[in-house]
Formats: sequence, C-alpha cells, structure tokens
Amino acid sequence: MGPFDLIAAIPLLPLTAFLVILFAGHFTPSALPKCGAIPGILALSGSFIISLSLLPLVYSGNFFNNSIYLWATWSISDLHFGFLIDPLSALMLVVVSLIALLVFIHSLGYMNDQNEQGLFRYYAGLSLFSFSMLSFVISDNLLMSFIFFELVGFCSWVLIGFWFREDAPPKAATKAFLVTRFGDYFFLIGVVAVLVIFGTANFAGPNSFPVLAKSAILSGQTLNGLDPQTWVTIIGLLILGGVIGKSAQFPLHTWLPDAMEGPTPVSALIHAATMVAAGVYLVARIYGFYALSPTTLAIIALVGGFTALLAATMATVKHELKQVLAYSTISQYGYIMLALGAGGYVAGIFHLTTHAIFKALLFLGAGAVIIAMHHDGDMWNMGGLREKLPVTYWCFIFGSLALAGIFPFAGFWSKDEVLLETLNYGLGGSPILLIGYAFGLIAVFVTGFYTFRMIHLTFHGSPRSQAAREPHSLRWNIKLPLVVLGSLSLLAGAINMVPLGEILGIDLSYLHHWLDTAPSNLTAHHYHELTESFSGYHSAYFSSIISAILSLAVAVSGMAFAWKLYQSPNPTESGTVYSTRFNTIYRILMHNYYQDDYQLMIASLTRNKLATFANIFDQKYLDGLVNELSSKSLSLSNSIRRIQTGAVTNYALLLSIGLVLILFIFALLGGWL
Amino acid sequence: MVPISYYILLSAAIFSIGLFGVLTRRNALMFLISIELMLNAANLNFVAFSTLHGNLTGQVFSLFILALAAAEVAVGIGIILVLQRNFSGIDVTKAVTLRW
Amino acid sequence: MLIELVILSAFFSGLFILFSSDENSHKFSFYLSLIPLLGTLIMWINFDGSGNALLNGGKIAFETYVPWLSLGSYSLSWHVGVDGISMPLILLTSILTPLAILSAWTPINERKSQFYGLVLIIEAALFGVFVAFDFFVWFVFWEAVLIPMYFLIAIWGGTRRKYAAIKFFIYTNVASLVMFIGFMALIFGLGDSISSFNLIDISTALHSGQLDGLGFLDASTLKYVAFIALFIGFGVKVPIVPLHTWLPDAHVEAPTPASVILAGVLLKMGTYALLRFNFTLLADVAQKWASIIAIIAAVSVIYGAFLALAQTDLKRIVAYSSISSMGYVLLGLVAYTVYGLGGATFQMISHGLLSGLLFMSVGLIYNATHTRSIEDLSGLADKMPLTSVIFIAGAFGYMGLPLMSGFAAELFIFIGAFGANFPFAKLITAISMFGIVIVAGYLLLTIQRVFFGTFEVKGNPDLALPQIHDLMPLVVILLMIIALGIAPNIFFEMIQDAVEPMVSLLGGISDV
Amino acid sequence: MMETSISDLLVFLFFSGITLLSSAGVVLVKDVWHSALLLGVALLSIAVHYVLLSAEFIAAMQVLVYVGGVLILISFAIMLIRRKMDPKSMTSPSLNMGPHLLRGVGAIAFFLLFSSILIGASFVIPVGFQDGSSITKSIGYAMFGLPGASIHSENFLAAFEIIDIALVAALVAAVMLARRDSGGEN
Amino acid sequence: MSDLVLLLPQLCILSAALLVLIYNTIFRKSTKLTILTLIAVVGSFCSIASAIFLFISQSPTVTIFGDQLVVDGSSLFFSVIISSVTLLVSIASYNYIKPLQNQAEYYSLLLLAAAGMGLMASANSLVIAFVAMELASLPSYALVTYLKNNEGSTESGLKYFLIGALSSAIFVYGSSLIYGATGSLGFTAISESILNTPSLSGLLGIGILMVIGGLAFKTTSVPFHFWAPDAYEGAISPVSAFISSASKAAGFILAFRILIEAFPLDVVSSIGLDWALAIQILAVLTMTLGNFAAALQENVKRMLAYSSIGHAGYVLIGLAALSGSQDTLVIGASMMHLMIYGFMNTGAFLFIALAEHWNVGPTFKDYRGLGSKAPLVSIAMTVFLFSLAGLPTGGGFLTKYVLFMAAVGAGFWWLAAIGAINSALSLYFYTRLVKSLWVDPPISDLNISSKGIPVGIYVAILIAAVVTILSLPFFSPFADFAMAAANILIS
Repeated sequence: MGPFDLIAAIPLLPLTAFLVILFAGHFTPSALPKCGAIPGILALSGSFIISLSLLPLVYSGNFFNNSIYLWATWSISDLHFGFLIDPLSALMLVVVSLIALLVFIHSLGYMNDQNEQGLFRYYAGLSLFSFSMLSFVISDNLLMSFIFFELVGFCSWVLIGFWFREDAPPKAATKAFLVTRFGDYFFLIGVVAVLVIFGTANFAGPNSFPVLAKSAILSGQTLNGLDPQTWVTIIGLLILGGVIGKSAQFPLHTWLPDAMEGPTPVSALIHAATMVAAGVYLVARIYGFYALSPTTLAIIALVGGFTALLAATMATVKHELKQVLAYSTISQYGYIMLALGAGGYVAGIFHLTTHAIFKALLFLGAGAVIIAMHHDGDMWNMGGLREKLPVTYWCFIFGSLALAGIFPFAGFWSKDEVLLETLNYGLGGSPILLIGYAFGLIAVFVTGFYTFRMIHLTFHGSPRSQAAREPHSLRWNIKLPLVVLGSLSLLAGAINMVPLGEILGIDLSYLHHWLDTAPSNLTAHHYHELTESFSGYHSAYFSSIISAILSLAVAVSGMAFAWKLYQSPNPTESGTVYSTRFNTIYRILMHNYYQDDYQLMIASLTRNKLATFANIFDQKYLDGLVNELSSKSLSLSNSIRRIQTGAVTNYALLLSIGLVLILFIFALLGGWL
Repeated sequence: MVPISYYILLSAAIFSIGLFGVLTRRNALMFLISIELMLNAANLNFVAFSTLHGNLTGQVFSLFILALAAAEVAVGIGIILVLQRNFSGIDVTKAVTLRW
Repeated sequence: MLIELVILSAFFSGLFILFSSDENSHKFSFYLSLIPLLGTLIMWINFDGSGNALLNGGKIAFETYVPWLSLGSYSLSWHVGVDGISMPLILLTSILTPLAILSAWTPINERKSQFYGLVLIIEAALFGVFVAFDFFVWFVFWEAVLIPMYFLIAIWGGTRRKYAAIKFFIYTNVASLVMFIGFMALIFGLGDSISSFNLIDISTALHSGQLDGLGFLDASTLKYVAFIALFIGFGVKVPIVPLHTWLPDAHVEAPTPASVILAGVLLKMGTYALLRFNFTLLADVAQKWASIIAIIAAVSVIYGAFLALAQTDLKRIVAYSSISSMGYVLLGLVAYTVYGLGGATFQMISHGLLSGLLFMSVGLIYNATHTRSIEDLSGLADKMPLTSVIFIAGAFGYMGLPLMSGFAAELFIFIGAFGANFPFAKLITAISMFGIVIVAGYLLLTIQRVFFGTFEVKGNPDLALPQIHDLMPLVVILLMIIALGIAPNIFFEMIQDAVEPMVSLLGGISDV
Repeated sequence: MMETSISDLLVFLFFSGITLLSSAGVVLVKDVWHSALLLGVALLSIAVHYVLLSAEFIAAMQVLVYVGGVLILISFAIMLIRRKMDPKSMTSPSLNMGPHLLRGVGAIAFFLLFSSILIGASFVIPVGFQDGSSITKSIGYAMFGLPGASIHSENFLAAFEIIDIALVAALVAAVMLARRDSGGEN
Repeated sequence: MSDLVLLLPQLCILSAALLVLIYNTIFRKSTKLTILTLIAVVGSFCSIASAIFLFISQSPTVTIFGDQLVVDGSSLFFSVIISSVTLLVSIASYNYIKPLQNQAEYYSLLLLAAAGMGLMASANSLVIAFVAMELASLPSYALVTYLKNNEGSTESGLKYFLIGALSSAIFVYGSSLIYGATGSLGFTAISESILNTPSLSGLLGIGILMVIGGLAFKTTSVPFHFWAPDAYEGAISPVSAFISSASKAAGFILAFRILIEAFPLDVVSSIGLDWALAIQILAVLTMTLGNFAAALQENVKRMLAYSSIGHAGYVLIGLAALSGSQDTLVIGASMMHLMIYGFMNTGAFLFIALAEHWNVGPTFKDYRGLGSKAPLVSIAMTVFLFSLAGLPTGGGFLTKYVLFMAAVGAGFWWLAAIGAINSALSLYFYTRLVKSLWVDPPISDLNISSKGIPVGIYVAILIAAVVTILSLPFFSPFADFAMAAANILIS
C-alpha cells in the first residue's frame, strides 16, 4: 500500500460515478432519488479527501511521475497515459475537487429543487467533466493533456447545451466548442511538433521535452531543419493558441459570455474555476519550456494585460449579473497570463488559486440570486436584496471585495503580487512588461468600478421588481457552499502575504516555498533562473509595500467613482451620466467592440460564400466535365449510327470507296505507283 | 500471242465496268449481272496468268469459279423472286425498312 | 484453407439467399453472414503473419498457392494470403456486413432475398480483393465488386438511382481499365525477369531494378507512366479530389445498407490498392513525387470539407466528409514513415466504422421522418433520444474527439506526415490539419440544426421509431470505435509490424 | 516464246473492243432484258479470248455454262418478274444517263489506280505451253489430283469434293427460296 | 483412309447435313422435326468430340489432299467453336421453327454452312478458301431469307446476298492477282515464291488487300461490315446467332492462316506492304464504329448486332499487334476471345430468340421486367451481357483483358487504350439491357406463362451460360488449347 496507490482513484471515482449515473439513469432511474447527485458528491468528496492526503506527502518531497497505460507504441518513449504529482498538480487537484464538490452540492439546490427534467444527463455530464479535468491536471505528458483538454471541451458543450429544447443554448454550445476547437487546432499542431521534434512529450524527468529543448538551445545544433530557438518559439506560440482558446483570452474570448446560457452551477464550475483555468495551468505546467523564449513570454504578457483591460471595460455596461461575472473572469485570467508572461510564476499560480475560489463564490452567489429572483438574472430588476438574503449578501460582498482586490481579502494579495512581479521585471530590464503593468493598473480601477456597480445594483437601493420584493427562500444546499467559499476567499490570501511579510520582516511567502519543493527542474527557483538567463528577466527588487498601496488606492478610487455614479436611490440605466455623455463608447462597449459580430461574419462568410462557391464549382466543372464527356460521346454515337442508311447501293458505294482508299494509301506507302 | 499485260488491263476494265454497274443501277437483277461480269473478269485474269506461268492451276480454278458463279446466280434469283413477292418490285432502294 | 472457406461461404450463402424466397430471407442472411465473421475472427486469433507480404522477409499467414492457368510465358496462380495490412481490413468487412444486413431489415421491404444475396456476394468479392496476391485473381475480385453494387444502387436506390448507378459503374470501370493498361506496361517492362503475375515476384524484380524500357519508353519514364496510370486508376476509387464526382451521387442514391458498405469498405479498396501498388511496388517514384501527392491530399481534405459544409442533405454531408477522411489516408501514405503508413491503414478501419455509423443513423432518421434535408428537421433529440445520442457520438468521433478511433488515426497520420522528410511536409500537414476545424464546424451546425431546438419535422409524419434490431448495429459499432480509440494497439501493433519493412525499404526516417 | 504478230494484235483488239462495248452496254442500257442479251455477247467474246489464250476447254465450258445456263436462268427471272410489272413496249435499247452515274466514280477510280500500277509492272515473258501437250487432258488429271498430267498444276481433288457439296447447298437454297409455300406463316 | 480420319470433325457435320436431306425426302411423318434436330445435334456433338479427341490424341500438324487442306491445332480449335455454335443453334431452333415451313431445308442449310466453315478452318490454299467460303455463304444467304413472307427477313437476305456476292467477287479478283504475281494458290507455295522470286509487287499488294477485303466481309470489319446490322436484325435470331458467331470465327481463322502463312509479315514487308498497318486501321475503325453505333440503339437485336461488330474489332487487335514481340500470346488471346465470344454471343442471341418466341417486342422498353417473369434465363442473359462487357461474370472478362494485355505487351498500348475506351462505352449499352431486365418496373402486358417454356431454347441458353461462367474459374483448358494452336500457327 504505497502512498501513491490511491492517485488513480482521483480521476476514476468521478468516472465510475459517470458510468453509474449513465446506466442507472437509463435502466433503473428509481435507484437514484436525487437523479445522480449522490454518487457524484460521494465520488468527488472521495477525490477531494485523497487530494488533501497528497499535500503532506508532496510537501515532504516525494513525487510520483511514471506512465500508467501504454496507448500506442513509439520509437523512443511510447505514447502513454501517466500521472505526475508535484506541488503544482497537487494544489490544482485540491482546488478543482473542492470546487467541483461544492458545485455538486449547489446543483442539488439549483437543479433538483427547481425540478428540472433530464437531470441524469446533467449529473453524468458534470461527473464526466470532473473526471476529464482531474485527469488533465495530473497528466504527465502533453499528448494526454491534449486528449483531456478536448474531452473537457466536449463536456462543456454537453453542459452548455443542457436545455437543448430552447434556441439559445445549442447555439452557444456550438459556438463554444468551435471557438475552442479553433484554438485546439493550433495546440494539436504544437503537440505533434513536440512529439516529432523532441521525440517525447513528457513534462518531468531527465528526458522531458523542456529539458531537451534547453540542452538543444545550449548545444546550438540545428533541430529538424530550424535552429532550436525558433522551434521553441513556434511550438510555444502554437500551444499558446490552445491556451488562448480555452482560457478565453483576447481574440478567442467571445464564446465565454455566450456560455452563460448553461445552468449557473455549470458556469461556476466550468466557466469560472476549472476548465477556463486549464489553459493557464498548461502554461504553468510547461513553464520550463516557455521560459526559454522571451518573445513568447512577452506575447503572453501583452495578451494577458490587454485582455484584462478589454474584458473589464466590457463588464462595466452589462445588464445581466452572469454576463458581468463572465467578463470579469476573462479579465482576471488576463491577469494570470500577465503574471506568467512577466516571469511571475508564483504570482500566477497564487492568483489562479484565489481567483478560482472567489469567482466560484460569486457565480454560486449569482446562482442563489437567480433562484431568489425566480430565474431572472437582469440586475436592473433587482435591488434591495440585502435584507432578504443576508447570508448570500455577506458572502457575495466577501467575494466581490476579493475580486476588486481590497485589503484583507485573498484577491488583494494575489492581484498585487501579479502587479508587483510585472513591475519588478518591467523595471528590471524588459520595458515591454511596463505596458502590461499599465494595462493591469487601469484594469484594477475598472474592476473596482464594475464590482461596486454589481453589488450596488443587486443588493443596495430599493427593489425594482415584484420578484425582488418577495424573493424565493434559499435552502441549506445553496448557502453552505457560499459560506465555505466566503471564508476561504477571506483566508486564502494568507498563503502568500508578501507585502505584509516585508513590513513585519518575516517571510510569509509559503506558496513560494511550496512550489520550490518540486522535482528537480520544475521548481519555481529553476524557472526564475531560466527566465533570467534565457529571457533576460532581471528582478529590480521593487518594494512590495509601495505597489500594494498603489493598487489598493486605485481599486478604492474605482469603487468610489462607481458609488458616485449609482448612489441615487433608484438609479436607471438611461439616467446615469455615463450613458448620456459617452454614448458612442457606451454603445461600443455594449456590443463588445463588435468582436462577436466580426467572428460571426467570418464564419458565415466561409459557410455561405466559400463553401457554396466550392459546391457550385464542383457541380459545374468537375461533375459537368464528366456529364459533358458522356453526352458528347452519345451524340457522336448518334451520328455514327446514321451512316447505316439502309440502301444496299449506299453500302456498296461506301464499301468500294473504302477499298479504293486503302488501296491508294498502300499504293503510296508501298511505292507501287 | 498478245503480251499478257493487255489481257490484265482488259480484265481490269471489265471488272471496273462490273463495279460501275453495281454502284449505279438500282435494279437487283442488274446488280446480279454486274457481279457476273466481275467474276468473268477474274476468270479472264486467271486464264491469262495461267499461260503466263505455264501451269494449269489458273484454268482449273476458273472452272470452279464458273461453277460457283452459276450457283450464286441461282441463289440470287431465288432471293430476288422472294423480294419481288414482298416488295412488289425489285428496286433495291425501296427495301430500306432496316436502318440506323 | 481458411481464406477459401471464408470467401466460398460468403459467396455460396449469397447465391443461396439470392434464389431463396423473400419472407424470412433477412434472418437467414444475417445468420449466414455470421459464418464469414466467425472465420475471420478465427483467422485473427491465430494470425501468425509478420512483416509486409510484398517485401522480402514478410511471412504471409494462411497462404495458399495453386497454379491456375498459363498464358504463354506467364503462369497465373490462385495465390492468396493475409498480412498485417489486409487482416484488419478483412475484419472490418466481415464485421460491417452483418451489421449492414441488420440495418436493412426495416428499410428494404421489396425483393428482399435479392438484396441480401447481393450484399453477401459483395462481401465475398471484397474478401477476395484484400487477400489476393496474384494480379489477375486480384483484378477479377476488383471488378467483381462493381456488379452487385450497381444492382444495389440501381434497384433499391433513391430518386436519381439509375443515373447514379450507371455513372458509378462506368466511372470506376474506366479507372480500372486505365490502371490495367498501366500495370501491364510495367509487367512487360520487366520482360523475362518475371514469369508470373505474382505480386511478390514483381515487387522483388522491381526493387532489384530489373525494369528495362518498353517500346519508346525507357525504364524511368515507364515507371512514371505506370505510377500515374495506377494512381489515376486507384484515385477514382479512393476518391481523390478531381476524380471524386461519382461519390456523392452513388452514396446519396444508394440505400443505407449499401452506402454503409460503399463508404465502409469499397473506398478502402482504393487506398489498399494504392498502398500495395503505388507505395510498395513503385516506392521510389512515390517518394520522389511525395510533395505533389501531399498537396493533392491536402486539397482533398480541405476541398472535401468545404463541399460538405455547403450541403443541406444529411447523406450528402456524410458522403462528402468521406472525401476529406480519405485525403488524410493519402497524406499518411505519402509520408512514408511508420506512423504515416500505419496511421493511414488505421484511418481506413476507423473511417469505415465511423462513416458506417453515420450512414446507419442517417438511415434511421430517414426511416422515421422520410426526409434527409436538415432544413426540414429540428429538435429530433426530443423524440428520438437514442438515435440522436448515437449520431452525436458518431459525429464527435468523426471530428476526432479523443478516446475515439477517429482521433487516434488522425493523430498517427499527423505525427507521421509531420515527421516525413519530403519538402514542405510540415507546412502541408499543418494546412491539412485545419480540416478537423471545418469538419467540426459543419457537423456541429448539422447537430444543432437537426437535433436541438423545438421538435418540428416538415409534413410532420408520425415517427416510425427504430426498434432494437435497428439500434443494435449502431451500438456495436460505437463500442468498437470507443474501444479502438482507447486501445488502438488492438490493430495498430499488427499494422506497424507490416508497415515497418516498407519504410526501411527506402531508408526513410524509421522512428517517426 | 511467241512475239506478237500483227494479226494476233488485230484479232485481240477487235474482240476486246466487242467485249468492252457490250459490257458497257450491259451496265448502261435501261431495260434489263437488253442488258441480259448484251451480257451474252460479252461472255461469248470473252470465250473467244480464252481460245486465243489456248484455253479451249475453258472457252467451251464458258459458252456451255454461262451463255447456256446462267443467261437462260436470268432471262427466265426477267420473264417471271416482267410478268408482274406492266409490260412496257419493247423499245429499242436506250442508255439511261443521268446524275446517278456520278456514284460510279468509285469504279473509275479503281480502274485508274489499277492501270497506273499495271503500267509500272514489268511482266516476264509468258512461259506458255508446249504446243503438243493436251491441256484438257491435264486439266482432267489435275481435277482429280492424279499424277501423269503433262502440264504441272496444283491438286484440285479436295476443291472438287467441296464444290459438289457447295452446288448441293446452292440447289437446296434455291429450291427453298423459289418454292411457293402453301400459305406459310411468316 | 488416315486423311479422312483427320477430317472427321467436318465429315460428321457433312454427313449429318446429307442425312437430314435424305431423311426429309424419304419420310413424311409428322414427328419429323425432332428427328431432324436429333441428327443435327448428334452430328455437331460428335464433330466437337472428334475435334477434341484428335487434338488430345495426336495434336496433328499435317497437310492433306496435296497440301490443299491442313489439319492442325488451330483448325481443330476453330472447328470446335463452329460445331459448338451449331450445336447450340440447332438445339434452340427446334422450338423456334416448329410453327414454320421448310424445316428440313433449314437444318440442312445450317449444317452445310457449318461444314463450309469447318473447311474454311482447315483451308491451306486460296482455292479451298474460296470454295469453302462459298459453301459457307450460299446457305447463310438462304437462311437469312428463311421467313419468305416477312419483309425484314427478305430485305436483310437481299442485302447480305448482294454485299456477299460483291465481296466474293473482290476476293476472287484479289486471288487472281496473287496467282498472277506468284504463280500458285497454296499458302506455303505463295510465301516461298514471294520470298525467293519477288515480282509484280504492285499487283501482289493490291491482290493481298482485296483478299483482306473479302475476309473483312466475313469477319464484319469496317468498311465491309454494312450488311451485318441489317442481316442480324432481319434474320431469325438462331440464324443471326449462328452467323454472328460461327461465320465470324471461320472468317478469322481464314484471315489468320492467310495473313500468317501465305503473307508472313517479314516476307511481305520486303515488298513494301506491311498489312499489319491495314489491320490496325480496320481494328480501330471496327471497334469504334461497332461500340459507338450500338450505344443509342432502340432495337435490342440491332444493339447486339453492333456489339458483335465491336467484338470483331477486339479480335482484330490480336491480328494487328502481330508485328510486336508477343506473337503467340497475341494470336492465342484472340483465339481464346473468339471461343468464349462464340458462347456468349450465341447465348445472347438465343435469349432474343426466346423473347421473340414469347413475342416480346423488339425495343428495350418491351424487355422491362423480364427479370422477374423469367429469372433463370434473365440471369443467364445478365451473365452473357456483363461477360461481353468485360466484367468477371464469365470467361469474357479474362479473354478481353488478356487481349489488352497482349496488345500492351506487343508494344501497341494505344490499341489497348482504344479498346479500353470502347469496352467502357460498351458497358453503357449492355447495362441498358440489364437495367430494363432487372431494374425498370415491369410493363403489365407481359404474359409469358401462357406460352409455356420452350425447352430447346432454354437448354441451349443454359448450356451457353454454364460454359461462359465455368470458363472463368476453369479457364486453363481453353487457354492451353488456344496457346498450343497459336504456337503451331506462328512457327
């Protein structure tokens, strides 16, 4: 009974739950009263407990990294499925299984109590998703991650399109899958390139591909036609394609807001905490590879920063509560990308964890509000819910403040660390990161603005609709997850309070140490050395206190500006000065910078113009050619048929002319004349 | 003894006249008669060449041709009678039901 | 002896059914079709072949060699056997036929015994194609497949069945004539270094450079001319883009079970023949023109996918998507690496299963709603949950969702093609990989428009929901697709072993 | 062996003139009856040519079979056919010229081609037969493939056997065709 | 006596013919037809048996009757073809001519024609060739005009006779010129005299071409083919089966023998006449005209007529590709094709005879739905049609592709290519008939059951079908026989 024997159980438990729910649901529905929630909850609590039990093991320094199942034979290292347990994946395991468990519980309230139909399909999809996500987290090679990367996308397609009888969810599901599929196309090329160029796709171990890449760059010999540096950049960018698709970064972010069509627990689990995190987790997982090429890091940072600002601005004008949260998710992941791009590996992971917690909290809170509001998510019909839903209100406040990055909450510590690292490395010799830092800082202001606007419109002021006056009562299964997550978003910051540590002079960066006790070339320190030597990132040791104070001030001023705009007792959308004076900007923001429209236009263009052109070309020319050939030969046969006129004299005439002709030809040839 | 080439030329002339008859006349009997002419031309050829080569193969063979020409005429007239009965006339260009 | 048993059992049961009465011919034909299935399974269990049959050192399993007749200096013989490449294809044929028969129970209700008889005869002919190693024996079976397929399309087909049937018949016949003349030029080019049509002797002769010119063609131009003739001949069957116009008509107008066999196995005849003739016998020519062929493959993939995108008839969509999948096979073949060739053969199997599944489910939808146009259908998932689940699973398998055979095959092909050493290999592979996005595009659009939204069918007929025997074949194929997706080594081990010698033949990069 | 004496030439020219004119007449005259008669004249003149070529037996046969047999047969046929058609007045033989003659260009082309080739051909001096040997006797021997013929010839025994079967066949065929069936069904 | 034993195949048929005549004159009994058919069947059967026995036991290559007749592998091979076609036709004719007049004459003429063709097969001199051709043609003219009060039959008989007479005149004139140039009529003698004393090459050339013209008539190759479509359509189907298979085969063996033995290519090309080129022109024209004209035919029998012209073109490929390197294979292939074509073509025409017997209309539309009414025979017809088209339902597949293979081997790949295009087009019109048999919905007024099953025609069709089908798997006896025959002919 080795310590790591139970790892396989983590993903397999949700898989068994999936199979149980699927078959029981189809054959003996009565066996599962809660339509499959119970097996799901049991499975995930099991996974959560095992993940927790792994933490001390990993902290004491023993890791697990070998292949479990041989998928296909290969020359050097076969294509296989394997597990890699190291501090990063252990941490992520805990976060994913915890949030998944809480979402399952929340679903009891959200789905069962509203007696939705087709719940077996829902819970089966949810458990399949958990299985794929957990397997993705602990996979030990790039191919296995790609496989579960796509499976996760499939589960999100199933779950977004849960209410397939209406019109909007299926369209949203298709759009989600297609946009991520477009990203995965680049990712697949990346995977194939890694397998072909380096011969292996392992993350860790002596012959893992980041190590091979590093030694190739150092030795300088050309690899498969190009020099290693360009290969690393190209492969990095290709994999980045998949990351941008999945984590909804700048060009491929349009699918996330539409994915809100799915049930809110789904949005909470998939489109806030786990699936969207898969992209950035992948970057963290092969950070040793990305650290080798400065251009890729710079691109990641810029994309991240720009997305953070862009999404935040779009969130300021949305009517739907879930839309605001969706855009805030996009912008927060922009921050994590900014951190990773700027060499802040630890900061990225820190913000990833804290964001998972408070975003899940906000989404579950939004779910609670939507139940209370009899399934109406429009903030302009809410207001004054503070007295009626006290528990939800306080948990929601904790989450929002963490999101805005206000002092004691987790968000403050992690977002500040991100900005600190960006500033640090920006000043320390790679000025491009400063642009990222500027984006990040402005985004803090805008985040503060839309967070306060969200709280104020939902909870403060007077109720603006009948449903807001008598909201639906909420049971324990809604409130318990909120309380758990609320407390966590308060305390989670403790794992890495760098500015406080600097003030008190004691080292509080536990997360940093946690990520340092990784296998040989996966430690945070090793990554720091790589970014320094290969990408020229030198830390300028900027004091964390100043940047903390700066970001706090910007956040508070953002909230104050929102308070000034919306503080009138019953604010109306048209009344705010915001919508009158900056009307054009308002319209642009409402239309999400027309991103959706131009992507839709491209899709319909290829579908209607290009495809129909190909079809017509195919029918008219290629098919036409064949038909033309047959009709020509038939008309020729018709004319040949006509030679046989029926009169014997004609036959005799043609016969003799034929004979004389042949005689004449041969007379000429033979030279008899 | 006139040089053989004259005879060959004569037989070629007769052959062509026979062929001319075949091509121009529409009457079945005329067709038959013209073919007789052509066969006779061949016979003349055979006899002429037989003297040229000095062996009798040509002459004996011409006897055979004579016999078979007669046989052919017999069958031909039989067919022409049947034609007369069906198409009431032996004009060859009338019998064109089978064409294309 | 096992191969002859399998072929003869299929053929004579076909004849028996053909002449038997109609009323329970569908049950008889299903049970009879299980015999060849049993035979092939036994063959698979004690399959002891190793290496590539046509290359030296290849040990052919179940080999039988019986002299048949002699034409002047050439002696023809019944030389059949199985190697790593043909074994999976035979299994695919013997599995698909009973399932096709089963799926024919509801739609085919007139002249039933003739239908089932012809299906079994096609199966026998297809076995022949995959086992024959003598050119003339192979050519007999190659042409014999056309006749039953013509009748299947012409008698039980859709509205334009006669046009489609005759077009299919003549198009493929012209192709095989072109191929025949090309191959004969090659045979006589070899002069007296071979005295039989045995493919193994021909390949050893060709590879030891015995080819001297024929008439005004010297050795190398003769090789090029023969390669082009063979490529066009088999290209029509594969189909490769410019020669594909018969496929949509034949597939759409054929009854569902016939189009399952047509898409499932008949297309593989073309790729199998390409593998055996163009890429084993004339390997050096294939290697020299690798980039051009790869470009043709990429065009097939992208152009086929765009064509499918423009279709509104369910069956045409599935038919056109076969063109792009076959484009992938060609890409795999031309890569000339272990993964490329192995992936191509694996893709033949996986595409056979996947297109079979999609055609059968389209058949079920047509039986129920009597319309195939996606504009007339919506919200089917509401009323036909099981069929929609199977179609969606099949569609995702087709798109290359991991843990299904489609993904495994395409991944192997991409790895193989990406690592190939002909110029622009990486660029062409990257471009043709874009196909998976377009395939995902039109399949998802179809699913969304046909299965989701409110239930409403034009002329709202009362749905004839499929019974168990309609759904059973689909479930079986789906399980096989998933099994192959999770454990491709079931076949891939065997294929790799057969493909390895081909690569080392030309000193290609053997590790990719 | 024999140089051509003037008298032979004159005789040849005279008779070939008759043959050519009569055969042209056969082809060009309008009424079939007249062409049949002219055919008789042509055949007789050809028989004379045979005599000139020292093939007397053949000439005799020619006269006997052709003029005697075939011509009579043809005239019977004309009589039979004429009976049905309205008996046109027996006018004097007139040539039927007209555009249809153009179709005869094939024959003329053949003749021109043949004659041009013939001029080019150089003939060897004819071997001819020694004037003592009886041609008819050796024809008889040759007919039955018996040795002992004074002039060499190929063995025609097999041909002889086959020809009689052929004549039997022609007989059966002609009888079948000519006989008037008793209302046979078509 | 030994010479006559060698001629046994021809003699059997001859004696049967004469026996039929004698029997007819003596007995006037009512059951006359069965006896007549019996004689014909027994005669042709024993001729096949004797030919095969002779080949197996002695495989002779000897010239008899003062080397006027030759009995070797190819003459026996072709007399097997001719006698088997006669066998099939005579079996089928039993039912066909039961209601008609002149039954005895029909059988005697049939057998006499067959005897003539048998003799053509073993002719070794132009004399025998001409006489045998006449013996074969005269009865065929009468047979085609058998239905004396049917317009179609008389018209086709007339055309057949007139063109036949014209061609035989041309043949005779040609042979006179050849006699003039070489001084002899025996094939071997001709080739020797051309070799050592070449003279009058112009006349000889014209003579050879005119002889080829005469043979072209017999083998329906362009431009001497005009009679064929009308004759085959007008005549009663068993007769057209007989003529299109047997007389064509006889024409070909005579052409082979004359062109290979009398005018061997290497000898003849010295005088500037490469007749292979002429045959190539004829082959291309015949194939193309035959297949293209057949594509849009409305009348089924006329379509089959044109298809038989097309097949003559294919066999001509064998002759045309002689100047290449694979002579035995090329000639062997065309011989094989003639053998299997004989069975397929006779079978197909006899099916038309069956349809005429059930007075099914002449066009494709009238044949609709025959498959369901008479399945067994329609399957046989489908086998014939697809085998004619070159699909592996019967031996026709092998022979056609071996022919193309031989042409490619001999270096004439373009001939094979033209053959391929034509055979692809032929698939179109053969499938049109198969389509109307099996695919098109049956027309209502097709009542076959009332007429009953004509046993003779059924038996003949089934024999032909069985032979065609079995000739695919068991092709080696045909192939060995043909290759041996070709070997003897070439060397």
